[in-house]
Amino acid sequence: MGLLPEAPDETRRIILKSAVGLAALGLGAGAALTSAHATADAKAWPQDAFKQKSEADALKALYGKSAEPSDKVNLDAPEIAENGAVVPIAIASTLPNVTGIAILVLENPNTLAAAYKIPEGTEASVASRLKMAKTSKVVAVVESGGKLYTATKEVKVTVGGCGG
Amino acid sequence: MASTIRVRAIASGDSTQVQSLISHPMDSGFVKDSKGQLIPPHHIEVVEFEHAGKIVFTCLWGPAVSKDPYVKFTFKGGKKGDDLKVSWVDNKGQSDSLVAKIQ
Amino acid sequence: MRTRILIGLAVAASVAGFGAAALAASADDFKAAYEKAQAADKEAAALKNQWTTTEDELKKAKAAADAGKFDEAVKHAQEAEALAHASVAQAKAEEKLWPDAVIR
Amino acid sequence: MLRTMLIAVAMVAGAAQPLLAADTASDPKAEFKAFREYFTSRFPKVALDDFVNGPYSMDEGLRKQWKAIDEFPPYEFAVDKGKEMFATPFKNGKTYGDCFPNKGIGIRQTYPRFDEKSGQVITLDVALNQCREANGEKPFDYTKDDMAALTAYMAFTSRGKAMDINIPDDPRALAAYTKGKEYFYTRRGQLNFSCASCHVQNPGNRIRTEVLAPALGIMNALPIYRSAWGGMGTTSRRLRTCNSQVRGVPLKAESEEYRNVEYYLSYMANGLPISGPGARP
Repeated sequence: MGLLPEAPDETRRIILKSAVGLAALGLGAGAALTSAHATADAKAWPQDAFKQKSEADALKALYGKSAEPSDKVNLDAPEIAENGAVVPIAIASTLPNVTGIAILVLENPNTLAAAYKIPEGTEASVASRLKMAKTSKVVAVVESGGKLYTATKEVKVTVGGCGG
Repeated sequence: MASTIRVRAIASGDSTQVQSLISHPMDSGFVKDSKGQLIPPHHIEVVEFEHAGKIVFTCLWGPAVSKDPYVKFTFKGGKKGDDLKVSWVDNKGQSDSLVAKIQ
Repeated sequence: MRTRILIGLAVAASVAGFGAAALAASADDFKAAYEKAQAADKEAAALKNQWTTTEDELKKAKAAADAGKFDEAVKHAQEAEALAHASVAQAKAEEKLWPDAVIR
Repeated sequence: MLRTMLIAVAMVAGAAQPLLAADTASDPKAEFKAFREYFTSRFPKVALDDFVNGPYSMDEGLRKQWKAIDEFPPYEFAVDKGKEMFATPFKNGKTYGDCFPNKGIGIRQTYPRFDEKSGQVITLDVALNQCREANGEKPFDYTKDDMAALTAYMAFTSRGKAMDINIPDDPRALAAYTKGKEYFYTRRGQLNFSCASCHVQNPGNRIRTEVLAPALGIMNALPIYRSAWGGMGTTSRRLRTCNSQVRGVPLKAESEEYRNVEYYLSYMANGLPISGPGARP
């Protein structure tokens, strides 16, 4: 819309710049980290999978196999993200024996965003919030009965979420 | 110091819905600070939810998970008053844990 | 409305004009241009209407002068001055114009 | 009615044509009525109490994301921190609660108020720092962190309460209101925008990706967790960001201009519920 007919491109760039700057400053706030003993095991973290740049490589590193699309994977993601820093994404599936769910953002610097282990008795459903650097296809992956199934949706991002 | 973990676990019927929010910067490693220096990645790697001696949910998170991360899931079992233990560890080895009561 | 268009033209004209700055400027040329820009910016500050772009140009001018690039420094100082004058003109015009926008 | 509509049309076109001769005198009651009528007739589908939800009252897609985020909102940490601060005594044994009526609980809707002693508008943020200083503590930064946590908690305990701003019968109070109105409608910054350019003429429209909030009830949601900040911010932080977004140099937090514009906008929101702390893109 034509709020700024005089210099739209320049304006966008400048405002973007200032938004990124503020986000960067905001990071300094820091979280209150305690050193309380925890049982979460860092060794469980699949370092290699989180380094991959493509859907196929990430899935291979994480699960050792490739995936096929399925209409039994339900991916709920906004069409336009209100801010790339916080994009709510929910995944659910009616497939049987689900053991894992993963979320990939294909245009992010590293493709794999998050992976969840679903033990028996836990529903095949998860909601979380992700950062997206720019407009991208988001892929929901569900591991069911030893096979991988996906659903894909494009999410438009005009303010990138790399700022945090 | 206040816990970094907030949990809301509500039992309904034969299952329990869990929502959790953790205070953490989740620095991606791709952002520069005000002086133009890259802020090194600092993010939670693993979160575990434990009920009655059993891990009911595990999150494996990369730097693309939002600051102050949120997650919601549902597991079978759990009743009002049960303990639910949440623990996390990040890539710098910092960690926190909390035992919450299921409501 | 007409006043606003005039301000717009004034900015465009003055910004276009700085390209004609004399070549091979000296430290003194910079100092004079910078002081003029600062004076105009101070006037804008008194009206609580500084522009961030004016501040940016002042910084660029200072940085160029520090690096001994006086041609560039003078250019930036002149642009800062033009922007500061435009912000002063805007603030003065708005003192009369704002009531027109009030929801009644 | 016809006149309101004509004004609306003129504003949508982005050209604030002078329909009346310039008139700076203030009649808060009449202006309140016109302001409300402008928003309710321009957005007939938005429930009056929903305007306080800002961009989410304007856009269905955003509203859905907000609802998802609000299930466990990111400002919870700030509310908890503020609650803890409220419960922790100062070195002299007094607490924040001792500085306010009803121990500070459920009173956010009465701020800002005009202080007849100093002749100034006192916002909740200023009152909190005055409380600290009166008890021998250093004032907090006005833009985020501790101040945002305190105001988040105070807003949280006041949720749903109707904004209740009073302009006492004092020429200085009316002058503060008028100055706030002037600030709101004055164009500034290199982009030549006033607050009204965005929040009266273009609520619901997008400026780049952000959906603009309506001015009606815009103060009721503060402080906010703003995703673009990756954290909490106070009213001052929001106003400073607005200034830089139109390429104006921001004023000092809680400067007279900011306090006055908060006074004006809060008075315009009288009767609308407090919804803060809010979450915004």
